[in-house]
Amino acid sequence: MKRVYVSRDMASVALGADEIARTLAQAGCDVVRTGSRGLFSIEPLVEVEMPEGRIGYGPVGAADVGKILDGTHPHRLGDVGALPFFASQQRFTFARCGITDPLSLEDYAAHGGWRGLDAARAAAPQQVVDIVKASGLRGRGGAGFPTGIKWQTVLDAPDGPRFIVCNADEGDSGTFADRMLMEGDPYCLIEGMAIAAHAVGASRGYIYIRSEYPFAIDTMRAAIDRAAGRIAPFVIEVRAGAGAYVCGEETALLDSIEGKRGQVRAKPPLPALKGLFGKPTVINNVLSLAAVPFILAEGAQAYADVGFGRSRGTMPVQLAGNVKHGGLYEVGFGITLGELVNDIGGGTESGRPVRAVQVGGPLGAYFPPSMFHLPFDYEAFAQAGGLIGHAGITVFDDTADMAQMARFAMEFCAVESCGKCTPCRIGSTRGVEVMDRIIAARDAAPVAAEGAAGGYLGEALHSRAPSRIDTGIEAQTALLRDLCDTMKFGSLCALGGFTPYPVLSALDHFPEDFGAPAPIEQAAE
Amino acid sequence: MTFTRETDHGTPPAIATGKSVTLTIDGAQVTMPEGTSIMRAASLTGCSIPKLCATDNVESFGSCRLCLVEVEGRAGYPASCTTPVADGMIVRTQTERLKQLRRGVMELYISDHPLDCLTCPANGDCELQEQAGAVGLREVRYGYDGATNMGQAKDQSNPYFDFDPSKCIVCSRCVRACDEVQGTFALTIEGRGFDSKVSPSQGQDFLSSECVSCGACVQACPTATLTEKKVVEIGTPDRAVVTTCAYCGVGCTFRAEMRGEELVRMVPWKEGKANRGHSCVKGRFAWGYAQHQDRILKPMIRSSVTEPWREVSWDEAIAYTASEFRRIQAQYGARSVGGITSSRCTNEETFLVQKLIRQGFGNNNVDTCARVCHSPTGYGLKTTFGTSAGTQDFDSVMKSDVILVIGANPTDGHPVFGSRMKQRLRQGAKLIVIDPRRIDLVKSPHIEAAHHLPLRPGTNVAMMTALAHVIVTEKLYDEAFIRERCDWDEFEDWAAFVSQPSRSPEAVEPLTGVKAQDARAAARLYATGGNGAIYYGLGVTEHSQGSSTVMAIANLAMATGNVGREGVGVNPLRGQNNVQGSCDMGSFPHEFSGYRHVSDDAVRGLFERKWGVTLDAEPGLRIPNMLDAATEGSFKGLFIQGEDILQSDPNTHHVAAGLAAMECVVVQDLFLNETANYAHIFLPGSTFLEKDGTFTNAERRIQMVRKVMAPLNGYADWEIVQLVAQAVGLDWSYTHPSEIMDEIAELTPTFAGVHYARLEAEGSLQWPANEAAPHGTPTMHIDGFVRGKGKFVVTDYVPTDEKTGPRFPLLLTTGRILSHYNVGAQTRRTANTAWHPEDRLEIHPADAENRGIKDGDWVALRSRAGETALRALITERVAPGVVYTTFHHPDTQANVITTDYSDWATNCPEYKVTAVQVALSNGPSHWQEGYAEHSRLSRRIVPLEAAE
Amino acid sequence: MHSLENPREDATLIRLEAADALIAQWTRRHGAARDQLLPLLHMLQEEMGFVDDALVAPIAAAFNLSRADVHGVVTFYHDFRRVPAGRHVVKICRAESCQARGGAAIEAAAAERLGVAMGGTRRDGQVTLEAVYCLGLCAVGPNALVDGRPVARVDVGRLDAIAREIAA
Amino acid sequence: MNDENAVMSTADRLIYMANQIARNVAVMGQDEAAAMVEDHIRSFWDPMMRRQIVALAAERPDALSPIAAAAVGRIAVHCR
Repeated sequence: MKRVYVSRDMASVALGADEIARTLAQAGCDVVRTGSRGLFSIEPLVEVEMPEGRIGYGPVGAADVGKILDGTHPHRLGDVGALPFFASQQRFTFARCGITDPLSLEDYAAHGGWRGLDAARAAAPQQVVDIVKASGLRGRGGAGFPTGIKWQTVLDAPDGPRFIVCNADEGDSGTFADRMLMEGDPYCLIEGMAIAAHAVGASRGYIYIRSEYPFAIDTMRAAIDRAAGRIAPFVIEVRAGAGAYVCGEETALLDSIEGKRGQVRAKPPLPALKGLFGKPTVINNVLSLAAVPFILAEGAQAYADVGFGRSRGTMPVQLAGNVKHGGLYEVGFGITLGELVNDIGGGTESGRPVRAVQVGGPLGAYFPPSMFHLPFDYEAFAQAGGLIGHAGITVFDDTADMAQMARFAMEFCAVESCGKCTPCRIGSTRGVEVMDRIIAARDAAPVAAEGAAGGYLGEALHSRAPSRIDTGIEAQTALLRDLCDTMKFGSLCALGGFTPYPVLSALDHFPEDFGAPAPIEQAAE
Repeated sequence: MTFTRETDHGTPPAIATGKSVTLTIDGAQVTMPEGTSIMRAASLTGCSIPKLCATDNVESFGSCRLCLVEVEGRAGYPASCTTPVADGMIVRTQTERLKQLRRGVMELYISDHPLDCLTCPANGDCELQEQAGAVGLREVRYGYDGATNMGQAKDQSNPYFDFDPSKCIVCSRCVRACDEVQGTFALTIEGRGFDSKVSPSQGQDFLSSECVSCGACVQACPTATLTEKKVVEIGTPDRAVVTTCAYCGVGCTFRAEMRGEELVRMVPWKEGKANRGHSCVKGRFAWGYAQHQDRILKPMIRSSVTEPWREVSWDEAIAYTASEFRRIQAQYGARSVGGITSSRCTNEETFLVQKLIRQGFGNNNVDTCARVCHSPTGYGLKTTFGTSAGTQDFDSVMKSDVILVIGANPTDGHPVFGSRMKQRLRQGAKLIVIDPRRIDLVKSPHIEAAHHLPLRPGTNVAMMTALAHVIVTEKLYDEAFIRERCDWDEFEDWAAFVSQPSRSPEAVEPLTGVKAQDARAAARLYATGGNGAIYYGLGVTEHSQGSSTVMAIANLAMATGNVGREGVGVNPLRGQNNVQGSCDMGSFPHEFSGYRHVSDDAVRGLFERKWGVTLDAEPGLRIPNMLDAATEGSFKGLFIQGEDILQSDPNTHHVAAGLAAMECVVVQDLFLNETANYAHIFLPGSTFLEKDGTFTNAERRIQMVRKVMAPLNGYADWEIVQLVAQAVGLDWSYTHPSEIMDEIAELTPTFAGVHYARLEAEGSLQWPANEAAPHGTPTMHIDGFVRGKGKFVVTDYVPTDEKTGPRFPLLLTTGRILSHYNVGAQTRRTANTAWHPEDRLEIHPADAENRGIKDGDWVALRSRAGETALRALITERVAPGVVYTTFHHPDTQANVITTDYSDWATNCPEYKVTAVQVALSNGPSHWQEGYAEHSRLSRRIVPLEAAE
Repeated sequence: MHSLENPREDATLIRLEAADALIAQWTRRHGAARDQLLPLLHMLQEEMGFVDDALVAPIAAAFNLSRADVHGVVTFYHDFRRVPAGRHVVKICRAESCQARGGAAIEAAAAERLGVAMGGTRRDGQVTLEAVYCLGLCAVGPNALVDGRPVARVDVGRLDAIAREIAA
Repeated sequence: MNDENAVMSTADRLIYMANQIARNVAVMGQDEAAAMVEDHIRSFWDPMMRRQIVALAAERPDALSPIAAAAVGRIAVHCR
């Protein structure tokens, strides 16, 4: 019986993988469902086990099964791992993803699984924390806070129960690494959490997964069942979100697990000291926790050797949107944005010129190609007025209307605002309105901005009266900047606080879309 | 006195750690307790940071973002409400950059707020308006055509306040006040983002929601979103006077906020140590009775109760009163008259009434309504500890680890303290409830009793002894405490008694109906769970073994070492505002003020010297004995100040017969109460708003009552008593209640340090307040019991003679409800009737089904004493075999049913146990209809002009 | 102070009884600590199609919360429906990566092809069309979720197929 | 009290009260209990009630329980 490998990843399934798997099974194959390799331009992908190794075919459809099995299909890729897209990666965290059966404990162990946990459990908690510190691992959720220091705070907290919480509320558009890992190598996350639990003395962990990820929820639950004995006495439970982006904010996430409205808590107190149920809590992103087994198994140095500046190790970068070779690309920090978009991603899928990329999800800045020299590094991006976030890169071609994208950023914030703080609650809605005025003015024939009527007491009292509002582009753009200032510095959390990034970056880099003259020169190159 | 709002420091004080930190705020170095917020620190140093979502009776929230500050070395602009001070911190609160950010936030607020300031009821008293000015907002550039939350319908369902969501800024202060302060959790934010809205329960109106109308939300609201109807009607206040509530024994202090001579609203005083800035629906809102049309403002007399009342001048009324009492005494002897003091009047007034009886009438026939509520507390705690009062202050509960509530229903009867207790329970203290009913505390949002022992009414002593049995036999008692603080031999006697197998939880289970294992678990928890505090109410005292239960409670506290420090103790929850005070003032027939027996020659000598008369050394008559003596013909005249014994005392037939047999009954009250139907002289009383004086609450706290308006009836009650005293020939010449308090202090060692000047300075004093305790005594028995060694008293369980049988198979027990107070004379004359328009009979579904009773049916309630009718409420709150009702409405006349069995030691009536039968009926009973007619006839008034 | 005393239709009553049983079963197995509230709401919605306002009282009672508290939670999360959805639910991703791949046009086409505006349920109750913000399939958009099944690279042809599926 | 007459007569009530006090302290033993009842009646009953109970004890010798009777007997000695 021929052994074939077909991904069960949600993206693969969305592309038709289930149908292919069914057809292969009907054809008498032993179908192993794996995670996704991470290159979607070759999906659906079928790998056939041959004496010389796994031979890939993709993209293929159910109708192609015959030709795949007899080796004649034109989309024969050979050894998938040898494709340049994969060969150039440094897969520390995603080493098994796409290769193993995600729920097979044997597969996991055979591919180096549990070595990190065993090493951790052989060491004292403080030693484990020290190793994580030495690796230079920083929070992969976006903030980039050193993971080891967070763990140290929890380890040092007074005696009593403590928790490990995995933030798998990956709501940023353009990111899917958490989902892929949970669907493709769930034990890796479980192992990472078990190591964290040992390091800080926690006996219970939660994985909070957004409800938009039903496959990840099912896979994690199944994996936790199977691995329960291996990680005992540590216990993990999956909690499903319920449609609230803001719950990706760690304190809102904690409130949501506690069964409350997912509103952001004011800090301090830090969750490390007063987190879930008011107890000391390690709350880390999926990718942070999933990086830990490698660090423990291979040593801190092996991880820290890779990277750039203060950004150590690898980052699973996600190439998304209008990109030819979209997918997951794990690589050491320091690679430039241009290399990722053009060399790895192959430019746009539409074939038109790249106009902009948004890095770090809906709260990330838009960058024009003129900034493609930026190295992938927390500090470099921050300096350039952006953020790496969860390392999703969404590519737009030259048909994109950046004013509409700025409007969408405000709209998204309005849809997802928890409503606690005023700048976000009211500001995002006002932001949409201001953008609408700017777009309307832009689209209308250019006229001089109306001046304020002024002078009348009534109008002074009723400064909101329509006649008093200057709806001209300049006034509205100034208002937009003021609003962004209020939101950026006044908001309680990153949702309201970072929404100005896409808005202002769009405004700054693409002023022509906002009815202003284009920048004088395209800098660089 | 001009109107200023109380200072709001924005966040509550830090939890004391004993450490302090030093920082710099706007260039000034300040030292603050660790954990203080920057906002509070700034406010305490006189620098005000703009704020909207912060207020100092709820935890900081960090949502409005107006209070942003700059902290050197920190990125961004932290919110000062959520950022604690730290050593060496350098904070700037007023910079151009901060002004710009705050203006930006305020511009957003105002972009979704109506611009009707000039016509808004909160104009001038609106934090949003004030802060908009403070941050220098001059224009709103967002336009008028955008999304808005304005234009939503007003909710005017609550009788006392309006909810106008169009004006809401979603600061959540109301929601948090409801959660954190009141503990009802009736409000939430519905939806999210721009659509976030304050929602009572499930988007309902306030009246049909879970709201209990405590008003904490109204107080918390920074805008006109939640506004008292009175403010809408009258306008914002222009002055405020701090005074004390005249409802329950919690003794909340309020700022009576006035506009001219009109009372606009009552705002709980944050400095008030009893209520800490909180209140309930009665105190905050239900004061309309003071101006109610039913109030009698002119004195009236009549020669027979079958005649209509005749309005007369004060002179005539007073002279007639004096002459009648002198006539009766001349005819029937010195002991043929007496008086009843009021637990609703001030200490000074109560003192004068008992002085009138003792000095003027020369006997000790004075009693008070405490007879029917907490007289067993006086007896029991005096016997065991040496003082007739609770051991703690209310704050103490915040240090309790295990709270045992027996025969009390704090969330209804003492709601403000109930909220306090719930705060502590939410912090993790454990709760044991011993009560036949499943009261709210047993299970309500975020509160759940660890143990509920639903005992059969009347078995308190057996229950408490069973708990003691467990504590003694399992050696959970505190031997060191007992050896040091109590009489060890007495303890051994008691221990031997409670250890008898017949006293075990298992043995008494058939009697109490409480599962032995639950009783054992509860006993272990109380004995070993840390600081154990007992709170009890009338469910303990109003039994034929009331005094025994009080002593059994005291035994339990002593045995476990739970007396003499914060967080523990034995705490009676006193019913009326000044029931503690009326007892303190010498209202009982056997003792002078300060609980000193009339037979004590030294004490009597002190009074005789001061008053210049010889005083009776023999105890006088208690209320039921006065009524007996009246029926026998030896008691003929009664002066009743502010009590309605016909409605509130047991066995109405007995009370009516006694009153009817008297020749002169004087009623001094606000209204023609039920007792007045049998009165010959009516002296109109004054409300607490119309006089100066003091009340003493359940924690022995003496607090000032201040006159906020002139008495509508012409005189304060103390002046009326003085007029009567002068008319009977006494040389009283008090010009102000403070002089009465001076006399009390002179004659009463525990009050020796209580003077108005001291009360003004301290805010309040808990007695004993004297040279030994110049600032009063929050916790009693700290270094030893007042009586010396704590006394263990063997409390045998002697069942009541009131027994169920085939004719009367159910047990009736009685209680109170949140919206009403006592016999309802005040609250029935307010909009509180919106919540509880009538008394209902709670009956278990099984008992109802057996009798074919459906929810809302009229049922006849019969006992050996009488019959009444009311409507049924089917609920599992009561156990099968038990029925329950309140007695707030005179139409119900629940006391027609109650018997005249009473406590063996104090004659406190057994309100809590009556054997009854319940059956379907067509409506009010024959007796009720007859009584209604009698009342109508008895209340006819011939006005002064017509009378002349 | 008052409870909801609306007379309930028989159907509602039957649904309430079913819900009571489900709630009781859930709390028996998982306890009634507050953190079980979201899982319970998910289960009820799964079993009953939506979280009826009438369920709030029994849920509140089971968890010892106020009705207000539960109502606040139900209305916070967009997943929880207070009214039933159509027989089919189509969710179209509106987030940036799908927009970069022509998502806006697909949103409009979906509304047109399915005969219902975004966020609404068709008059015949056959289909509800909703926005979703990212399904994590960001390299293969525009994406949709049709009755829970992910569909990538949605184009007009795929929309027609979806419309046919729903009509069936 | 019987079912037909809800209100006790004064005499009945006084006897009932004395017996009730006695029952509640009976656990202390006859002598101590009698002393306790005596003390209680002295402290809390007005002189006329005391005279009445003394008279009642004489009129209705079986009405009082032994403890109550003993206590009232001691009061009688002092009651002129």
